[in-house]
Amino acid sequence: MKLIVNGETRDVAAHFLDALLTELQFEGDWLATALNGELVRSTERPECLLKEGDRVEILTPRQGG
Amino acid sequence: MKLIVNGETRDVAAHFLDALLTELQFEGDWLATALNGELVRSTERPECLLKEGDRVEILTPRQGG
Amino acid sequence: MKLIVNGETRDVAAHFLDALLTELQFEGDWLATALNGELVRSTERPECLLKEGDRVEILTPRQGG
Amino acid sequence: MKLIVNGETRDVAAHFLDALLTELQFEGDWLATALNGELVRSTERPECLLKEGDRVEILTPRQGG
Amino acid sequence: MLTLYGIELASHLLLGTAQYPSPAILMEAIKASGTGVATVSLRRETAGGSSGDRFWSLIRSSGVRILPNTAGCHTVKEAVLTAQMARDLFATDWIKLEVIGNHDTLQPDVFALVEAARVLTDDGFKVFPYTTDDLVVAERLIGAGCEVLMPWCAPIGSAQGPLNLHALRSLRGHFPDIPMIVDAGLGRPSHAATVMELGFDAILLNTAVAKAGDPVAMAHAFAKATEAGHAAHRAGMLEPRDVAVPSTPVIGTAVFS
Amino acid sequence: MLTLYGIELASHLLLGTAQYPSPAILMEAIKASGTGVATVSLRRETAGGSSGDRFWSLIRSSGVRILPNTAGCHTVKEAVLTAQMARDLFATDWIKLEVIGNHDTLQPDVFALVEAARVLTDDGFKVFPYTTDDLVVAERLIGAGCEVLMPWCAPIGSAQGPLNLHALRSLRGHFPDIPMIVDAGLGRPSHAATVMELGFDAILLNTAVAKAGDPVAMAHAFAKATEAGHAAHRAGMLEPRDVAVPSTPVIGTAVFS
Amino acid sequence: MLTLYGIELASHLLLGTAQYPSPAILMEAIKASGTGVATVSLRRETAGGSSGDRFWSLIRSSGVRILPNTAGCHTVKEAVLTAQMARDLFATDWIKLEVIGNHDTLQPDVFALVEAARVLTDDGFKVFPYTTDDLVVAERLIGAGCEVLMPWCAPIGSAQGPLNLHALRSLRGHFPDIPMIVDAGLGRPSHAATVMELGFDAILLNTAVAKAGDPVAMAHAFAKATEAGHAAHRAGMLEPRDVAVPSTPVIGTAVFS
Amino acid sequence: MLTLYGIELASHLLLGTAQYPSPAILMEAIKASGTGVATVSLRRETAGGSSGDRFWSLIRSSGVRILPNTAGCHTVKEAVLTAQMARDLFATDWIKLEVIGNHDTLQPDVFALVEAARVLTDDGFKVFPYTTDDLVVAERLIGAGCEVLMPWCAPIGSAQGPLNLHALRSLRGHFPDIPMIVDAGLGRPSHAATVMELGFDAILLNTAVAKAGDPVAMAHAFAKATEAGHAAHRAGMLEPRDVAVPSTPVIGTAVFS
Repeated sequence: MKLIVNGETRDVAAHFLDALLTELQFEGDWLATALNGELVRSTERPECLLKEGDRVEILTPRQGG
Repeated sequence: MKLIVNGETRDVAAHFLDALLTELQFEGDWLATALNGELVRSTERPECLLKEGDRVEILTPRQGG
Repeated sequence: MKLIVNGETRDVAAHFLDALLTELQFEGDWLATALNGELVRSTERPECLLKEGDRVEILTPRQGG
Repeated sequence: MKLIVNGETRDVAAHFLDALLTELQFEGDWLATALNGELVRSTERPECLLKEGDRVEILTPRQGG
Repeated sequence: MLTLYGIELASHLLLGTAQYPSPAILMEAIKASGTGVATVSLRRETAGGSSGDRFWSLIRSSGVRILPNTAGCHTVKEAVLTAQMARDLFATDWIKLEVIGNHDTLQPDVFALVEAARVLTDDGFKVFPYTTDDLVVAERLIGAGCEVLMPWCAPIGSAQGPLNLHALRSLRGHFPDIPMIVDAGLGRPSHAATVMELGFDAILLNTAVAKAGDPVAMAHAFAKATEAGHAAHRAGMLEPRDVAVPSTPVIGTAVFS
Repeated sequence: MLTLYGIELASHLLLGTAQYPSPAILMEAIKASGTGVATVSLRRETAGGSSGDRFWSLIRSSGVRILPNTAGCHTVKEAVLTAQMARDLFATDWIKLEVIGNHDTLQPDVFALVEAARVLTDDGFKVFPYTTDDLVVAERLIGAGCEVLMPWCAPIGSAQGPLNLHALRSLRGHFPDIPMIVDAGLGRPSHAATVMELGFDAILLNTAVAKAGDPVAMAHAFAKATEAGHAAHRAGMLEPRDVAVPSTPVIGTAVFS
Repeated sequence: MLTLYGIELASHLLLGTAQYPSPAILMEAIKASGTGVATVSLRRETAGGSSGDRFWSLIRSSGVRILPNTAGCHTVKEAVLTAQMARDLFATDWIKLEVIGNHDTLQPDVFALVEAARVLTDDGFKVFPYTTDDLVVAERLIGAGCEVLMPWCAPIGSAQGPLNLHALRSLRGHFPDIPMIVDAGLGRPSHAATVMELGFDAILLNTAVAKAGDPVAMAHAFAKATEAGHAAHRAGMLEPRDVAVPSTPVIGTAVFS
Repeated sequence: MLTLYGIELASHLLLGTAQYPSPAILMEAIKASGTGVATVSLRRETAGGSSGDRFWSLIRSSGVRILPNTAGCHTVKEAVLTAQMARDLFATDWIKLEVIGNHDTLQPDVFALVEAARVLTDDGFKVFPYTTDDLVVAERLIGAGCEVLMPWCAPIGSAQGPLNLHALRSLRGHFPDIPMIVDAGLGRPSHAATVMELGFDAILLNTAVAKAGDPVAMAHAFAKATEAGHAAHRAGMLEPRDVAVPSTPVIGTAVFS
C-alpha cells in the first residue's frame, strides 16, 4: 500500500501505525505522529488503521528557539 | 409620543422623521439621521414612521482630525 | 592678630599654624592646610609662621563623587 | 637657481617672484603666493627676491566644503 | 503627484480641522498648508442650533476635498453606521476609518478595523484605514479592499514623531504600490520629513498644526518639510557612513612647513 | 533674515562647492539651494594650467558671496597662512577656519582652533570656526573674537545627522545671540529641519548635496527643510507628550447601541 | 521569583536550544544561563534515525523544564496540531505559540494567533503566545485565556534590541499583573537590562547566545544583565533630568584666590 | 582584571560616596557594589568639629582604595592646590581631576584640564582626568602623562545615559590600550552595560546609586550589569541585522495540509 510518510511516498506492508513505525525502522522512543492532519497519540497507534494514500507525519524533538 | 433624541428623552407630536426635525427646530440643511442604530437617508425621512421609544440620532458636520 | 580662616575673619593669638589649629579647636587628626593659596604639609605646620591678614584654609575629608 | 615650487624642485632663471610665475607659465589671474611659509601679496611679487632653495607655494581657487 | 483612489492631489499633506484657535485661523492654515484634503467628523446637532451648517459652509468655501472620519467609534457597528451617515451627509464615498481599541493610546483595534473595512468596501466605500505599523494587518486591510493605508507613527496628539522607524521602513518596503499616509503622532516638520524620506506618500496632521503657537506658520512649515522629504526620497540620499570623508579635495594641499 | 558679521542673507543654507558630478550641476545646485554663500578652498596650481581661473570665474558668475576655507590644515601656522593667502586672492576677510585634529574623524583640534581664531581676528579676519558641540570651547572662541560659530553635528561627510541633540540644544541655549551654523555631518533634509527646529540659524552642506543621486533636487529639498525647521522654531512647536489626546472633539459623539 | 502558570522559577531568563556550535556548548550555555526553561521544536524524524532521541535525552539531562514551540507554523491548523503532537510527545501542556505572518520579519499573524490561542486554551493548554507590542492584541490574548504574554521587541534573530520602548512601556503598564517575557530581537545584555528595567518579567533568548563568539560566556552575561535590570526596576531608578547636578557637596568648598 | 596605574582591581566599578541617605547605607552600598575604589572630596572643616574624622574612619573601615577628587574647582590653580592638599591628607598620589568649565552642564574645561593634568603629572601625581568624549582632548591628556581617562557620557547627575555612542565608540577605538572609565551621566544598569559592551574598562557611579530608592540593591544591580557588559564585550556579540532569521531550524518542518 502506498503512503506519504514525512512527505515521501513509501510502499509499505503495515496496516497499523505502530507497525508502520517498526517497518520503517522509526525506532526512536520519542516520536509524535499525525495521520492526515490529525493527531494520533502514541497510545492510539496500535489501533490506528492505515489506508492507501494516507499522509503520515512522524516528528521528534529538535532544537528550537 | 416619547422618543430618545440624541440621548435625551423628548415628548413629541411628529409621526415622521422629517416632521420631527421641524418640530424640534433642527433647521440645519446639513444633517444625517439614524433611527435605532440604522441609517435613515435624508430622502427617506418623509416616509420614516416613528414609534414610542425610538432612538433617533441627528448628526451634523463638526471639526475632525 | 586677624586672620581669615576658612573664609571667616578670626582674631587669634597663635603665631604658628599648628598652634592656630589648637587655639581654634580644630582637633581632627585628618586635616589638610593651605596658607595664602599654598599647601602647608602637616609636617610643616609647626614652622609655619602666620602674619596679619593671612588666609588659612583648613580642609577635611568629605563625601565626593 | 634651484627652488622648490609647489613641492617640486625647479631650476629657474627668474630672480623675482613675478618673473618666476611668468617663467613657469603660471598664467592664471587668480593666484596666491607664499615664500618659505610667509604670505607674499600679489602686489609684493615684483619686489620679492628669490634665493637658492627657497620654497614657493602657488595656490589657486578650488572646490571646497 | 499623490493619487488616492484615482484622485490626483498636488499636495502630500492632509489636514485635520479640529482644535484651532478660531475658524479664521483654521481657514488660513488650510490655505498655508496647501492641502487638497481636510478631515471632518459627525457630531450631534443641538435642537434649534445650526453650528453644523456654519462650520460646513466654512469648510466648503475652502474648496478642499472632504475626508469624513469615524473618530470616537469603538465597534464595527458604530464605525459602519457613522460612515453611512457621513456618506449621506457629505455625498462622498471616502471615509477615514477609525475604530479605537484603547482609551489611553487611542490606537486602532486591528480586529474590528479589518472587519469594518471589509463591510465598508463591500458597501462601495473608499476606505482610508487608520492602522498600526503591523505588516500583517496591512496585508489584511489590502485584502479587505483598502487601496490606501494610514499607519500611525505614534499615539494621536502625542507629537512624539516616528517611534519605530524600522517597522515603518519595513511596512513601506512590503507594499511599494499602496499609497501610505502617516497619520497621527507627528509633532514637528522634521518628523514629517523623516517619514517622507522613508518613501511614505503623504502625512495627515491636525494637533501639531492646530495647537502650535502660530498654526498658520506651522502649517506652511509642515508643507515645506513634507515636500522636502518627498523630493529627497526621489533624489536619492547619501547613506550614513561610519567614517568621516573630506569634502574639500585633499590632492594639491599646500605644504608650508 | 540671517546676519553674519553684519551681512544680511535671505537663505539659511550655505553650500560647499566640492564633489559635484560637473560644474554645470554645481551651478544648478547653487541656484536650487537659494544659498547666498558658497565655500571654496585653495590648492596648488599646476604650471601652465589655469584650472583655478576657470573654476573661479564659474563661481563668481553665480553671484554668491565666497567663504574660503582652510580645509586640510592641521596646525595654527598652516591655517593662518592659508587664511592670509585666501584674503589676498579672494579679497574677503571672511574665513571658514578648519584646523583638523584627527585623520579619522576630521574633527577640529579645539586647542589649535582657539589659538588660530585669536591670531586671525587680531589680524582683522571675520572667522567662521568649524568647532565641536563643546560649550566651553564655544566660550573661548567667542572670547577670541568669533561672532559666528559652526559646530559639527557628526563627522564630515558621514551623513549621520545630529549625534548628540542634548549637546546641540545646550550649546544653542547658552549663546542665544551668536549666529550658529551647523556644519558637517548632515545627510538628509530631516536632519537639517531637526537642527533648525532647535533654533540654529543656518546649516552648511556639501557632501549630502553633491553626492546625492540628483544634487540639484537635493539642494532644493534641503533648502525647503531648512526653511521649514526655521519657521517651526519661530512658530512654537507642540511639546511631545506621553499620552494620546483625541484631535476630534469627544463631546457630541453619537451613541448607537 | 518568576511565576508562569503557577510554576515558580528562580531565573528570569528562558533559553532556546538552536544554533549552538555543539551539543556540549549548548549544555554548558544552559548551565551558565541559570535558566529553568528551555524551548524545543518538533521536526520530522528520518527513517532509521534516532537523532531526536539523542537530542531529547541530552536536554532532559539538563533538568530544565521544556517549553515546546510551534515554530514554522503559518496557520491556526498547523499550530494547533503541532501543539497537540508536542503535548503527546513531551507530556507538558505548556506551548510557545508561534503563528508566523510574514516571511521577512517572522512576525506573528495576530489574527491567527488569537484564534489558535483560544482553541488551545479551550483544549487545556497553557499558552505562551509570541506576539507583537500591540496592546489590543494583548487584551484579546488575555481574553482567550493566555496568562503569560511574549511580546517581541525586534524581528527574530535581528539582534537589534528594543525598537519601540514607548510601546513596550505602554504594554507593560496596561497589564501589570500578567507575566510578560520579551521574546525575539534581543542582541546584547544591555538590551535585556533595558527591558527588565521597564518592568518586564523575563526574557527569552536564543540567537544572541548561540551565535555569540563564546556562547557560554554570553549566556552568563545575559543572566547577570537580566537580574540587574530586574533588581533595578524594584530598587527604584533615578529619573533622567535635563540639568546637571553636582554629586560632591558644594557647601564647604575651599576658596583659594 | 582592571589595572589602573599598576594597581589591579577585581571590580570594574568605582563608587562615589556622596548623597546617600545615611553612612550605614553608604557602607552597605560600597559592599554591595563590590567596588575596590571610592571617591572622596576635601571640604572646609568647622572649628571645634570633627565630622571629617568620623567620615574618614568610616571610609577607611571599608578597606577600599581612595580616589580623592578636585570637585568644585574651576581653575588650574584651585585644582592643583586641592590635589596637593589631598595627597598630604590621604597619602595617595591618585587624583580624580575635575576642572569645571560650565555651571549648568558641569562639564570639564578641557583647556584648564590639560594644563592641570600636565602640572600634576610633572609633580608625580597619577591623574584620573574627568574629560569629554573629544578624541583630540584625549590625545592631549595622554601626552600630558595621563595613563587613565574618565570621559563623561552625559552631564553629572543627569542619569541620561550615553548621549553620543558614536563618539564613545570612536574614543574607545582610538586608544585601545588606555584604561577608560565612563564617569558621570549614567542612570541605569542598562547604561552601564551599554558602555562596557563598547569596550570601556570601568564605570564611576554616584548619584544613580545614592539617590535610588534602594541604594544598596541598586549598587548590586550596577555591579552585575557592569560585569555583564564587560563579559559580553569579550565574548563577541552578534551584530544587529536588518532582516529576521529563524532561530528554530526550518529543515524538517512538518507539512499538514
